[in-house]
Amino acid sequence: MDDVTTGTSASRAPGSAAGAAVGDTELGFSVDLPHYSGPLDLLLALIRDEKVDIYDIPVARICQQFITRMHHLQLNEAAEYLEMAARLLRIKAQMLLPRPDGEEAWEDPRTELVRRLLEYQQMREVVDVLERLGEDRRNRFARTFVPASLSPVIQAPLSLSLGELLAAVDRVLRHAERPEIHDVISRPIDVDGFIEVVRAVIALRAVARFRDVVPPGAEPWEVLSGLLALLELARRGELRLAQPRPFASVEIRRELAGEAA
Amino acid sequence: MNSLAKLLEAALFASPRPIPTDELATLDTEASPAALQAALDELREHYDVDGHAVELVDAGGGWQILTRPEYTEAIEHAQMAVRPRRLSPAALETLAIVAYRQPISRAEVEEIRGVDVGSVLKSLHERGLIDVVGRSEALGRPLLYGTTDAFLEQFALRHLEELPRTDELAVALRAREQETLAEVFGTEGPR
Amino acid sequence: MNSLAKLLEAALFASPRPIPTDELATLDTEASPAALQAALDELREHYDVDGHAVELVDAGGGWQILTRPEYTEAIEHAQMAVRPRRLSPAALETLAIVAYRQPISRAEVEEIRGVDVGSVLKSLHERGLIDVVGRSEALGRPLLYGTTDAFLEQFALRHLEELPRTDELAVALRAREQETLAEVFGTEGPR
Repeated sequence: MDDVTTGTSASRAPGSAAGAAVGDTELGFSVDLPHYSGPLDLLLALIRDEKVDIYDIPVARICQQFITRMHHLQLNEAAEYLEMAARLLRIKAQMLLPRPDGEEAWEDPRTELVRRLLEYQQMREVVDVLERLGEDRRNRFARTFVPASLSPVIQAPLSLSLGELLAAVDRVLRHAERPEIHDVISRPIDVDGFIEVVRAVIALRAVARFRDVVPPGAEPWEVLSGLLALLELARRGELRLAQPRPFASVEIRRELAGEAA
Repeated sequence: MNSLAKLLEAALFASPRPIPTDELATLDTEASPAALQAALDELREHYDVDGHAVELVDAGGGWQILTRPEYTEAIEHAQMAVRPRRLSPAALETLAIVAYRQPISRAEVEEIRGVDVGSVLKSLHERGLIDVVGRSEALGRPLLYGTTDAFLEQFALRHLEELPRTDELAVALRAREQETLAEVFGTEGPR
Repeated sequence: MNSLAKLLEAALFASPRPIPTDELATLDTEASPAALQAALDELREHYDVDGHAVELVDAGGGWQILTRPEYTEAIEHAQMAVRPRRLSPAALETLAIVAYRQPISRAEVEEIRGVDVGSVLKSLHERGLIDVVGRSEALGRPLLYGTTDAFLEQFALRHLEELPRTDELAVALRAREQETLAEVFGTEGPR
């Protein structure tokens, strides 16, 4: 999942070679590319386009095509497509593992995916039926103008007892959600701790970067603590912060004067 | 019937309101006023001569197809004989909330039920069980719903105060506590 | 037309919704089912043979008079009535799943479609095509959805059984789904 995210977002980065290439092909493609209603729809379209057997999907090839088409359609941000890409990559990896010898049951890692695809395909057939029926009905108008005083409508009387109403009240009361109460756990930021981290990092490296101090995926309190620690040490004159150009990552260098002091 | 008369029949049938003659003319811009009038006459005569239960009437700001009055009673009568319908659980729950918390806005009902209640409110309104009773002073001045006389009639109640233990239920609903009805009603139980 | 056929015409003209046969029967309680069917046939033939712009259709859970498709464009062009908007592919997929697997929870629909369906369910609910029919006993007691009579009407279906059974579809069924379908179309029958 992480791999996919990094890979796709890198290729979309403006100015990067890969991004430019994708952008160019998009111009040629975007007109003809159909709109998919989800990752299974896209996958099914690939299987049809590539004329492969749904029961024996060449996962490596289809996976590659899936990711390529995601790029063309700029679907990289959609969690559902990313999840499917990750699933395909996982199946691809499982297919590469050596299979146990002999007659032992080998569970095809594609089984679950095939099941879902068939289920989805079946539902698409129903969609075709509904589309046809709906379009036919859509082209006919029913009577909507019914002046109440002149043309009474047959409307069935209600069968409704007080008991039913109260049972409904009961259901409402039982199922009404409790007010959501969040326990807020205070997590004090730890500037002192991060000052030690920063000192250790710049003792080892002449030039360090922010991610050396705060690892990727750190929690907000860690990011804040790291940032404050850097600013505090810069104020104390122990290090120097420099940014070579706008948006470049910040360079952290030991302050030689501070070291001498 | 000629094709213009048929087109008029379809349009008058489908339109949610009576259509004035000049608007009917836009259906077929090539037809002359005389041809249009002839087609209207043909349609009206067809309904009259052929013994239809509907007639073409020029009233209420335009032309409309109406059921002939002599069938009104039979239809009204049939209404009484139709097998009674039950409300869906969703409709019942919404009705219960409106009954005990009126006047209440759609958003407030949705907050309690946790789902969209637009179509349910609409059908309860069509059934005459609830009605718009005012507007809230809250942002957007949403419509406020309450129950109707037909609602009371349905339960053979004289007034709303006769609904069992209104206050406790209203408070309970407001607080959204997960108490069961048994706890609320205690020994007085509704059934 | 005989008098029962005329009475049926009046009632059907007056109703914005399809009327089931058993409700039509209450119009004249002395008429036998055969006589009722004969009157319905007479009315339908009259519309067909006499060249009316409307026809009698048995769909959407009952009998309904509808305009014939050839007049739709002219009526819409003259802005006298508007066709409902087409459903999006996402909405149709969701609707198909709800129709076949009802009662079904949001999570189960998402499992099949592979995408979030929260907003689609909401808009289908707002259009009255699906409704909450209960709550699952599963963890979190999620809401369960089913299709409505308006769904049948919008797709001109008499009942859910008119949809192709899943074993009639090109893609074969798993055994478990057949069981689910049996439950849906079983003794309880569709709504």
